[in-house]
Amino acid sequence: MKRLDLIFSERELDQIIKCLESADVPGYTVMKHVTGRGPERIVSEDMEFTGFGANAHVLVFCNEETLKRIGPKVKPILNYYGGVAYTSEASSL
Amino acid sequence: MKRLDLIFSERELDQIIKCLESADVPGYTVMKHVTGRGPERIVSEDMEFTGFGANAHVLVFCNEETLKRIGPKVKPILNYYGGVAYTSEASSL
Amino acid sequence: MKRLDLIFSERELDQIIKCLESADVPGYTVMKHVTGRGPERIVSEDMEFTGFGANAHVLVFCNEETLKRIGPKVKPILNYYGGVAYTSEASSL
Amino acid sequence: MNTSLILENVLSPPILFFFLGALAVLLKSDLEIPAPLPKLFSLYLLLAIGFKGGLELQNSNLSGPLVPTILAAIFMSLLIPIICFFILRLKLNVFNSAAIAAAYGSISAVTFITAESFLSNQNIPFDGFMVAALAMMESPAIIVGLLLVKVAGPKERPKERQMKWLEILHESLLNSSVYLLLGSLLIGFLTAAFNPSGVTKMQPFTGSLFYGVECFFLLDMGIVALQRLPALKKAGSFLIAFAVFMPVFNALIGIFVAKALNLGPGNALLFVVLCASASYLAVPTAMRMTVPEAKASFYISTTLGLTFPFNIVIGIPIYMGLVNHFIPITN
Amino acid sequence: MNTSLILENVLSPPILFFFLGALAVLLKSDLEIPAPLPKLFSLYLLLAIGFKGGLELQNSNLSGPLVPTILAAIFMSLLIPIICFFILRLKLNVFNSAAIAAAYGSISAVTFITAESFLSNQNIPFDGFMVAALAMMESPAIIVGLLLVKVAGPKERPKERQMKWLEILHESLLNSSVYLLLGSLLIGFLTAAFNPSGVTKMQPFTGSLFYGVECFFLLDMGIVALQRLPALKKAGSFLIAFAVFMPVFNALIGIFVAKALNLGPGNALLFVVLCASASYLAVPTAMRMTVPEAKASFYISTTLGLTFPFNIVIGIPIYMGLVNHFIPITN
Amino acid sequence: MNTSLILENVLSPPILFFFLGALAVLLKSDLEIPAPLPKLFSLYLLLAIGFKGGLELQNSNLSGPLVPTILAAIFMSLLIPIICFFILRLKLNVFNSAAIAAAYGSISAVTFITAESFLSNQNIPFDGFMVAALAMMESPAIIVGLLLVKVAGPKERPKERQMKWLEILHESLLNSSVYLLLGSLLIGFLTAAFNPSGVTKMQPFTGSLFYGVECFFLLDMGIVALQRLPALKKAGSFLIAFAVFMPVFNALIGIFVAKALNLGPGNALLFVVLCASASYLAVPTAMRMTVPEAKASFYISTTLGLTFPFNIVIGIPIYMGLVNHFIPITN
Ligand SMILES: Nc1ncnc2c1ncn2[C@@H]1O[C@H](COP(=O)(O)O)[C@@H](O)[C@H]1O
Ligand SMILES: Nc1ncnc2c1ncn2[C@@H]1O[C@H](COP(=O)(O)O)[C@@H](O)[C@H]1O
Ligand SMILES: Nc1ncnc2c1ncn2[C@@H]1O[C@H](COP(=O)(O)O)[C@@H](O)[C@H]1O
Ligand code: NA
Ligand code: NA
Ligand code: NA
Repeated sequence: MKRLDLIFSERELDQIIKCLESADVPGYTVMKHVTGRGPERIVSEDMEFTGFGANAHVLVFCNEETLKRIGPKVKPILNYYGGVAYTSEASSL
Repeated sequence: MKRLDLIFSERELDQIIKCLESADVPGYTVMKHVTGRGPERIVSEDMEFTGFGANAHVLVFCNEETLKRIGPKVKPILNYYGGVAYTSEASSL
Repeated sequence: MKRLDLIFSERELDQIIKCLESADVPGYTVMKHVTGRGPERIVSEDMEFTGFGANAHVLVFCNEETLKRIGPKVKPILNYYGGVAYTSEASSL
Repeated sequence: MNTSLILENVLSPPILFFFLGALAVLLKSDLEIPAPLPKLFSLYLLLAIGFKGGLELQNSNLSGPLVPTILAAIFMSLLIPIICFFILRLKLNVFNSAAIAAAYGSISAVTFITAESFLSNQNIPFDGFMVAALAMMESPAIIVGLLLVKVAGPKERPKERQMKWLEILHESLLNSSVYLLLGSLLIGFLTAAFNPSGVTKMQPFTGSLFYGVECFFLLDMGIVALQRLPALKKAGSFLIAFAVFMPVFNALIGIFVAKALNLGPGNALLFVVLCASASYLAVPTAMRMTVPEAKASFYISTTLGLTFPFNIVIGIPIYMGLVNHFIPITN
Repeated sequence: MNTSLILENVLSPPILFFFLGALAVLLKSDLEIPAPLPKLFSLYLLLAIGFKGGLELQNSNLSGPLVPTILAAIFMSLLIPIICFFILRLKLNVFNSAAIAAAYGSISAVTFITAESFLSNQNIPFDGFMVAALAMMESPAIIVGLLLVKVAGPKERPKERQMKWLEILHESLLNSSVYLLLGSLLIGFLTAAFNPSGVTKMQPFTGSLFYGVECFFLLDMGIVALQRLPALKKAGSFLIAFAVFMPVFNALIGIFVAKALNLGPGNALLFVVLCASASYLAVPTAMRMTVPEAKASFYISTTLGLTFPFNIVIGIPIYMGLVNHFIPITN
Repeated sequence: MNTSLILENVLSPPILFFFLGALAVLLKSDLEIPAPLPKLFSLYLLLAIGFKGGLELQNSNLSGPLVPTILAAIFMSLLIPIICFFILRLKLNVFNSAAIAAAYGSISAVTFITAESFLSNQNIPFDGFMVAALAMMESPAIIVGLLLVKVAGPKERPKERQMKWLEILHESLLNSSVYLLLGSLLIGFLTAAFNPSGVTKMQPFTGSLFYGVECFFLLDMGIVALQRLPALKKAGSFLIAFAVFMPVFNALIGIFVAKALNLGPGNALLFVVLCASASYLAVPTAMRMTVPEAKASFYISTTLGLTFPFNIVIGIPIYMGLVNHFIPITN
């Protein structure tokens, strides 16, 4: 089992979820109103009211094959708009 | 050291925390207002005002034995109401 | 690649981020309004309006060397005010 | 005549803001009212409805058609779920049928206040104590719904799902929206009785502000309702038909009861609207807890995605037309 | 007579909503006011209290008993923590004693506005400039608390915990609630002086709405206060007794100071309430930052779980009775 | 004379609260208005501005200088970005230049309402229909900005970044702030036309409350604006100069257009303020989506960190002085 953490601007949430759905994930979890800093930009809470300032953190638990389907779909979006994706090992309780 | 991620409806939060306490966890962290999709249901932010739409994400760092005590306690609740539980390896900084 | 999870009171957020910056992290993600329980204290949502009750969960993906620089910087703060820090393995998608 | 009533209703700010929200979803605008702001509005509305209802209850001296009306309201909230249940059983399993039935037996406070706004726009008088009827219709429907599961449900339900009476009462009387409404009603009543200056000081908050917050909340409801529509399509044409015809059917029963109660046209409309409306707050959360076997998307998409918009946009003026037709004004 | 005052106080909307919130916790209703809505109410209340206080300060021409009253208020916020500290040291360590002492030296703005509502219900006049006294009592208590730790605390405190003066002043003057209150006070003052039409335009927001928001906030405070009670039980009977008797004791000192200041009964009650109330906003957050050795559950459960409800429910009418008794109306 | 106008402007509650917020950041107070409360205020302000504008539009019978004024406003929102673009290209690349240019062609609703408050403080009449001009200036500027990228940008832009017309129109017309403003305008218009009692019932919400919410929001804007300043310093002195001089330059063009339109001094000031103000809501979010190559910190720190405070604090009174100078009162 794999764990995938995606962090990117809330504005791309719909697009990313479409990717996940098209990769047939068994499920996903979304945490909104997340802030942070990447190599270039600071995303801060105080700009959230403009529809500008918040990231979403999306968490997916899935098997290795699904993960392989997700990669090519979400990477272009993250490259275009910014955002990060990391995987780690996980197992069902 | 183990890391346990529990995701389920906020309505079951009290019950789950009781389980964790009875398994003597050293601590836990709760993130509310989380949304997502499981195999069956979509949990969406826009229904949150009805007391309906949000999940909680609970994070526990504990040792292997504690984890073994947690499993049998939370699994029935997750099976009854829905929700997922995944573990991974972790170590103290 | 390493994953670092820091959980501590929101009041120390600025301090911790300063530490992370001074350790030259490539980025970080902040989730506020998090609650939980540690060995001593319960941090509950209902006290949040007093500037009292919420934790922050900070997530950092970085390499091993950066992680080694972070440790000595954040540990004194966590020891003084409370809070936890756990690491796990991760890899870029 | 009904068309002119519908037009007048549609051209009022609350309904227009409802459309604005719905249109935002249709046109894929990124307009959203982030949590917990809708919760703020809904808490405010419940508090204000309750408080104002309590005042009027006090002012009415608990006399007149109050007691029979409330008894009839409770009766309707027991009867309607049973009728709904048998209709729904034609196509759905026990769990889904019971949960949806309970929702239609209960009420929607926002539909009720939209009807009140409609009446005051038409200069038709009504009694504030009707709020008491509203408050009394939430719990019985939940209880009937749970009883239906207990009676008609499979006997081999796993042990942890066997409901205890205490739990049922707890869910039906103490879930937050019923509790806040009843509590505010009591507070309004006590304040009017013992502290008239308190009433005056609350007025700018619970009174003057109400209409505007209602509009704001309906803007959100427009968004939320339209987002439920895809789930409704999945639920199939049986449920779609149910969500439109059942309210009208319940309204018709309501009209005859209102006539029997000798209610004036204003109170009659409110009574009818209570019968016709379906709960998307108290009942769904209670069902979610106690009957997790029922599909939440079924009872939410019907009540919120279709019955609610139907009622506030064309249901209310239609019911008004029916009331005018069946209840002569000499009443 | 006190019982009738208590009853009148209890039957006012703010107190009734407080009970409604507390009862929700007792009955395990799922009523909650999600974050950050309580923050919205508390920001609003501070802004409105400050603004209105500033207006009245301006209208009072800074004359009359204003200056001596403020000086006496500052004096009380220095004296009370010292008395409390010695009493608390009987059972608690330096850190906990200092933190709790600071909280009791400071004030609770919501207790204050409840007292104002009580007075206006009783038609007893009072001066708006008392808000200035309130604003002046927050910082000194924090400073005394930190000094007590510095003076009486262990000498071997780790280096990073040695407080710098600048930090102490920063925490005591610039923490958000003190800052917003003082800032709004100044803005109210300036507006009244230079821009009277601005005052009129603010009135619907800071004035008319106030009572309703107060009720809403007290609903939340009922929930929050009752949730603190279990921690209080753990804290033991010494602290429980302290949380009830200390306010009364402080009130008594306050009455004699008020008498000496020749305050009228309205202002006297407000002065006494300032002495009797304890902070659960500014002081706890300041203590959390600077004295993390102190148990937060101690100073929060006493101030919020017991002293606050005690004061708003029966304290205020009791103090009014005492004021009436000790300060002849000819004043 | 201008200094006295500046002083009068600075001593009004909205501007004072703006300073209070800015000072909180400077003094490192922990005052903050947590999300989504600023969103609540901004949704409310857009809804109320739109609704009131719609009423006045209806009352104006769509006659008088309305149509030419709106056409001129649209023209300005097409012209200004082009001028800005050429100036910005002196130092910045196409993407940054186009994004900043679009922001300055568009408007800031809060600057506009501050100007309205200023006028009503000075008892200078103005027409509510100016809100229609405001609403019409958001979209064109966005479209021009995107066209500039299309025309002047590198031809080898990756395929996925090639904008489609539909997307451009969608972003410019349906982003939430434009949508809510236009929608509320329409609702206000329809309500005034068909449902006058609805207008009265909305008044306590959209009217009386407005000034107070404006103050609350400006408190937050003070915090937010000052937090943008460090980014502005990084952006360099060219952009700093641009953020101060460009508004004045745009204001000057606006004055001559206003004069040509024969507007009275009130309407003229509002027209000028629309030209001088820059968008930090609709345009930045649209640019973020369609031109991610542009540095967000550039267009946000200039508009929000400098142009916005400049306009509301000293720009408006300066523009008023200029209007009084260039447009004789006999108009
Ligand atoms: N190394 C990192 N560790 C944790 N979060 C990160 C990291 N890099 C970026 N992020 C998150 O991803 C968001 C978008 O990143 P970017 O677009 O690359 O600036 C940031 O705002 C952070 O919240
Ligand atoms: N594979 C998954 N990965 C991440 N989160 C999941 C996954 N499956 C379910 N969830 C989360 O768990 C919640 C409850 O799941 P369920 O009750 O199984 O629908 C969902 O709403 C998601 O937030
Ligand atoms: N074992 C644990 N697992 C997950 N979160 C924890 C754990 N221990 C502490 N925390 C989090 O860290 C916060 C601060 O911990 P402490 O200061 O040690 O009480 C708590 O409020 C929890 O949110
Ligand atoms: Na019904
Ligand atoms: Na005190
Ligand atoms: Na402009």
